[in-house]
Amino acid sequence: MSGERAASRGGRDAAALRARLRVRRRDFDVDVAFEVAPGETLAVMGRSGAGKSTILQVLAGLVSLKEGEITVDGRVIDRSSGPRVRTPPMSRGIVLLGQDARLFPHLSARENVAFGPRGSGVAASLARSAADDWLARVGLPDAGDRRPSELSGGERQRVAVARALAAEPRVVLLDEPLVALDPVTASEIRTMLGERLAGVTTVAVTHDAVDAAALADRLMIIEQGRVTQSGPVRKVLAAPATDVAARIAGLERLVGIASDGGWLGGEARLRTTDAASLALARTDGVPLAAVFRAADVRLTLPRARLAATADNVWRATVTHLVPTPTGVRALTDTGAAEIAAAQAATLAPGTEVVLRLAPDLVRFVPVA
Amino acid sequence: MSGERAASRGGRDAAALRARLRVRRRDFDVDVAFEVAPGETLAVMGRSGAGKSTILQVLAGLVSLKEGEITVDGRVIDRSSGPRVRTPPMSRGIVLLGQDARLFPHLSARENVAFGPRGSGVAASLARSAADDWLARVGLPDAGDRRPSELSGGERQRVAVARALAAEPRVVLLDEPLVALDPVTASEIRTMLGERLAGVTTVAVTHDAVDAAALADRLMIIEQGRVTQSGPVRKVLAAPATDVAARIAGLERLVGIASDGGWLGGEARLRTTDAASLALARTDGVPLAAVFRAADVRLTLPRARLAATADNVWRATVTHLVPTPTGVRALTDTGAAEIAAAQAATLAPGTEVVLRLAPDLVRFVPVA
Amino acid sequence: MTDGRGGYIPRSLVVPAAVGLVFLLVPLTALVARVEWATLWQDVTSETSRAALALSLGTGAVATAVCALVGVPLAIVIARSTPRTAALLRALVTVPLVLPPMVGGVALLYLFGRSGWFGALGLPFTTPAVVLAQVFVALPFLVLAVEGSLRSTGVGYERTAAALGASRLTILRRITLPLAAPGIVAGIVLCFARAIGEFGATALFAGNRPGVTQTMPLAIYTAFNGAGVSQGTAVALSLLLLVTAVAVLLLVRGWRPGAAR
Amino acid sequence: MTDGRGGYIPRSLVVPAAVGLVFLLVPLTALVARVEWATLWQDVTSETSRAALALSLGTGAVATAVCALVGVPLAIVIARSTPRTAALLRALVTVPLVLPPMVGGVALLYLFGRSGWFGALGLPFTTPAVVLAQVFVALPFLVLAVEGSLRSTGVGYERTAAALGASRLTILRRITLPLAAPGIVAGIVLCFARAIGEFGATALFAGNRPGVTQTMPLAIYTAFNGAGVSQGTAVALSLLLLVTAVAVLLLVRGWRPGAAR
Amino acid sequence: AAPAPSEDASAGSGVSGTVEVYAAASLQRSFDEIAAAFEEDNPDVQVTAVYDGSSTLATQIGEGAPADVFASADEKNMAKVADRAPDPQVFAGNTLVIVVPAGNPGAVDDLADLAGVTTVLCAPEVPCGAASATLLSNAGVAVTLASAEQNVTAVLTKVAAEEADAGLVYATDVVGRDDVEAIVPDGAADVVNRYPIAALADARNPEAAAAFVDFVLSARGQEILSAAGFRAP
Ligand SMILES: Nc1ncnc2c1ncn2[C@@H]1O[C@H](COP(=O)(O)OP(=O)(O)OP(=O)(O)O)[C@@H](O)[C@H]1O
Ligand SMILES: Nc1ncnc2c1ncn2[C@@H]1O[C@H](COP(=O)(O)OP(=O)(O)OP(=O)(O)O)[C@@H](O)[C@H]1O
Ligand SMILES: [Mg+2]
Ligand SMILES: [Mg+2]
Repeated sequence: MSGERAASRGGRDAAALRARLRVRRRDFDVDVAFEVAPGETLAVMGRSGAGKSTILQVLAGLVSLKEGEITVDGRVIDRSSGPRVRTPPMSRGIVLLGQDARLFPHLSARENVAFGPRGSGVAASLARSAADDWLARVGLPDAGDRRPSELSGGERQRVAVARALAAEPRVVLLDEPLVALDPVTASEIRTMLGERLAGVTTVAVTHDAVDAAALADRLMIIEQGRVTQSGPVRKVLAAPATDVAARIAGLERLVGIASDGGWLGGEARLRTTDAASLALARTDGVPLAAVFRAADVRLTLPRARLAATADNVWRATVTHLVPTPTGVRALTDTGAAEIAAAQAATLAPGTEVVLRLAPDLVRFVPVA
Repeated sequence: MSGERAASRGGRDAAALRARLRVRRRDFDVDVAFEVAPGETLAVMGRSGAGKSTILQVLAGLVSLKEGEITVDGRVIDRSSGPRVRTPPMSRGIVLLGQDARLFPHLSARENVAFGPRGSGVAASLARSAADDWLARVGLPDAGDRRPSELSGGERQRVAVARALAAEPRVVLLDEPLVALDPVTASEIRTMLGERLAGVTTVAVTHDAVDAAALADRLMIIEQGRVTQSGPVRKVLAAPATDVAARIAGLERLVGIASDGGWLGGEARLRTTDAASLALARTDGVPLAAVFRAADVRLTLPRARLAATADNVWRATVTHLVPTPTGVRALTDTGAAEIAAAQAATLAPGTEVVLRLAPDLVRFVPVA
Repeated sequence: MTDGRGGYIPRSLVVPAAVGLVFLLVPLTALVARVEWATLWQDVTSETSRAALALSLGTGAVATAVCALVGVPLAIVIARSTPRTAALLRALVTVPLVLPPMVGGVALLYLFGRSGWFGALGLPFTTPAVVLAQVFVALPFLVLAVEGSLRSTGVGYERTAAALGASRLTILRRITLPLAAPGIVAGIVLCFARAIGEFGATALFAGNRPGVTQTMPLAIYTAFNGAGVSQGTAVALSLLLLVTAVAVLLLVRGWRPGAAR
Repeated sequence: MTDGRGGYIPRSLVVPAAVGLVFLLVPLTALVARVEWATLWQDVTSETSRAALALSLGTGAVATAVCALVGVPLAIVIARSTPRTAALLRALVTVPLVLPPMVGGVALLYLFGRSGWFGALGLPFTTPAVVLAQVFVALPFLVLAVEGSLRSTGVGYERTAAALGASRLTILRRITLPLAAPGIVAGIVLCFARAIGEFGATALFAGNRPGVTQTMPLAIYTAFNGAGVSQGTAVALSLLLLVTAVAVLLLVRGWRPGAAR
Repeated sequence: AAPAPSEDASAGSGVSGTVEVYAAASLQRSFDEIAAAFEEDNPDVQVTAVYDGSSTLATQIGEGAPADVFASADEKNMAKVADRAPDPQVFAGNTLVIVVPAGNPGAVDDLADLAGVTTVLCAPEVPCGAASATLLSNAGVAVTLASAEQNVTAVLTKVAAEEADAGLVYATDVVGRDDVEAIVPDGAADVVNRYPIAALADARNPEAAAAFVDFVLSARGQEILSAAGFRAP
């Protein structure tokens, strides 16, 4: 695999990919800096329109840098100042799987996958049999002869994944590689990608924390064109610094302040048993966020006299009730709770409820 | 909203949409029959290539029926035999949001959204201001003047959703409406769709059980062009009849037989406390599937002497370890378990482990 | 997703492209070299030349409009027919292209002449006859160019529009035509240029009446055949035609900039 | 995602389309009505006609090949230039289109003639001169048709290919050209048809020497202009040219069916 | 320099090779016959004839066309190539006739009738047009033109198509045609168009060129021309 090649070439620079980039898209600008170590996978997550695809397009050379520098294995491939450098996409050693699959409509699935290798001089028959292997790996062993117009959406996406990987790049950029796939297929492709990307320097945009956790070493959260948090995937997901990061991690996040070794937000007061969290709450008054899973929250209707100041118990007003596969998610003005469908029947938007959260199920994280 | 119109017109027929269709795509054929009640939302799920989009395309009139009949509000819009009927797409009163967003590249986002209403004779200024409202509803209040090429992937998807709904159809078909959206945006759009689709007869293809639960009344599982299960969403997700349905529901599913009031599969034997499950296990020897959540399974390394036949405890061999946002998912030859990252470090593919599952966390379902 | 003009073409393509361009332009410089500057102004502003230029532009514009009105529909029908039908229709449209225009003029004369099937119309020797001759020779160019472009854009967006409930007319007006705009513009340019340069069919069918049917090409030919020793007038008129036509085309292109995508 | 031919066009479009087609074809029937059947076979198989037909097909094919070789690159360069450059280049390419072919012939003669800049080449009045004249008049058609089509297909796939590491040449060969295939075929058809029907420039620049430069249109012209004979021969030759050209075009279209998408 | 016409020029003069004759389109029929007769007399010679408008031919000869002999339909075009054809000789003359469609639907009898019917003439710029203008002004007839045609063929075509009731063309143009009728008007003999011929100075085959010119001027040549309706020079 090319990943080994990439790693061995990266002698001069600890990072295989190093980017500091600013670009402007109409009235929106992206300004980020990051590095990816040789063989490492960096996941990029963030809201729609945050600038994720823009970053990949700049790396791939499809959008030009307004300011900054990009190096691959120590070689500058793009630089806005000094001796200006602008390596065209095909000479960067970087392959991009774009957000649109954009399979070549006039080529069969096999020819699409073989396109990269054939372009780099691999013999036609060899490239074609390699393409067949790739198609088998993405679960489409019989689709070789079909045109993109004869494939389903998920099949097209998989062919596009195969096409990008078959090009054996030094650096691969994946923009939502598992989009449009059902859970079964997605998990198969995720496993395949996990194996195939080992050793290949990768930047992957995804909207699914499961993908990020399964595929990436590090996670970078982008908001409005800026990096708001980055670090090892599990760490970021466990301690989301922003609301977006928390939502991505599937966690509830309430912002308050440290108070008396606990967390205080409006009427609600939370205590925790987590050592790291306790350390953060030591100084009264510092802004602090409490994070927890909605599934861990117990929801009840308020009984006659509730001690309004009891720790880890607070009043809230239901805003939305969203059915989920196993029950109902009750969204309130302060945090959400997963409840059974039967219980949800007694609630409606506006209902006053009491939420409870065990101290071992809540953690505190600093506010960015 | 048009949904009310639809409901009032559907007098002659209890179902707003009734379809019995067979179509052939190359060497694949789809053969399904279903109905959607006025104002109801039917979710369609299934593996990639199962035929979901094909079904929507046939309903929309983009692909022609090989055999069967489709009626909307009692009016036959497509029929393969007898007096042959083939209503063109624009006269069906059905709007399709296809799997490709396919925004019109030469029109601005606003003009794209206004396309449907303007086509049906709404005055330009009215259609345009309605389009602006729709853009605001999908979280893009300022994107009206932009061309599709100036939008991010998720923004394009949202404009496409707005465009489909703005057409105010009697029946709306949505092919993966929430694809390419981050969790935050997806939940906003899901809420919006939930409100807007109330009363509109809808068929929605999705890959996410969360979407199905939030938006749909009923769920239909398609496998290889056939309906393998259908019913109220929560019911189908709770009692998946096939492996695919189970994976979609996020459940583990092991097939075995009823034996002695419990479930027997190879060495493993499971008992349950669930009444409905117990009823199913009454007759020894009937095929039976055990379903449970991987998160509920406890995994340990085998201690010296394990009673091989203990109920709800079984031996298994690890096949894959997949990092997840909160830990690791250990896949074994018989079921999966969610474990902590620390514990996963002691495992590798091939390790023998013991799995445990409390009787109140397992249910039995019939095998299709 | 576009950045600047985009597209990646081998730089070496510039070589044959330049050869092509030079080959088209150098003969014109040879023409300019023969201009008799002394009489240029007089030749260009003569009554004959002004009348002929006005007639050329007028008939050329009308002929182009007629071609667009019938040619674009024809191109759409061909592009959206089954492959067999399309091949046949395309071949039929190509026929008049192959015919030397002079023969086309004879055919038109046989058809619309006093003894012809449509003799009652009294068309020959009138300005409408010039338009007719121009349409006859220029229409195939428009049809074939537009058809090629329609075929490249495909039917995907039309289907999407249909799935949104748009009527066929709306689809045509708001989707098909705008998306095929670059091809239609190319076709119209070809058509106008061909119409305005038309000589053979016009000469035979419409004749050569100054002010009525004498278009620029006929005036040029007349000047060329004149027994005068030098061909200065013909060259001068050619340049006038050329400059005017290019100016018109640049203006028309200016109207609808960019085009779709 | 296509089902059959797809596309939704107003049925009423068929009316103008039919009008266009009929207008192109009826004059030809008028021509056929004038055929002198008695001498048809003799006219068509005469030495002159056979030599002219062979010359026409040969030079037409060579000219089309030359046009494709320089015209497609030129079209690509124009399609992928900035809007300003493209507008200028397009206007330059259009110039020879507007010129009455006869004037084009004069220009070529001035350039390559005895007293011209390239007089030393000795080109005029030879078979290569026929090819040159045909290229001069036909090239713009090819360039403009192909350019329109390239513009419709856009650069999206080229960028995707570049992001997969394909070289510019690979992109050209495997993406740009195949995707523009319908336009290129349309352009080549236009070009071949125009070349084979070319008369004015050839008559002046290459002359009318039987077997050497007398192509079908010139043979038709000669038959037509010969004093004292009826025009039966000219009509017969026209029909021969027409049938042959259409046959050739149908064959060529047959080679590459469907085209992309 | 062309040798003076001699009686025995027609007898095999020992010339050989090819001779390329550029001749006005109106000479096509007679020159085809003359060429055949000349080849018969000189078996080693091959005549290639190129026919087109005199103006076109003159331009081509001016630019080095490989012509050996140039036969023009008028003297002005011959004058254009004076440097290559220093010594032209008039070999034939042509006069105008009124041409009417078969059956003469316009009942045209003489020039005066042209004023009352649809008439097409050659454009005044081209030789036949100039001659027509002279003829008409000599006769004092003012004609409203339906069209000023580019050449004789265009006039003939329109008359044959009954598009026009009458036109003026050369006598030779109507010989052998059954779809039109010719009427010789009064005064036609006063307006004679002269056809000059010359062997070109730089002819590749000067002997054969000279021999061909001689042959055209010989009794044999003149006989053929006269059969085609030309007048003696
Ligand atoms: N135009 C076509 N011609 C031939 N086969 C097709 C065509 N479109 C789809 N197919 C095939 O039909 C089957 C069903 O396709 P369909 O698009 O309905 O799948 P789907 O369930 O929507 O899948 P996905 O979740 O991947 O979008 C697939 O095997 C696909 O390859
Ligand atoms: N070609 C363009 N011209 C102008 N603005 C653009 C262009 N492409 C994207 N944008 C804008 O830039 C911002 C970032 O777009 P980008 O595609 O990088 O978002 P993203 O993070 O990938 O979002 P998504 O998750 O929806 O794909 C968006 O606001 C978008 O509207
Ligand atoms: Mg994106
Ligand atoms: Mg699909």
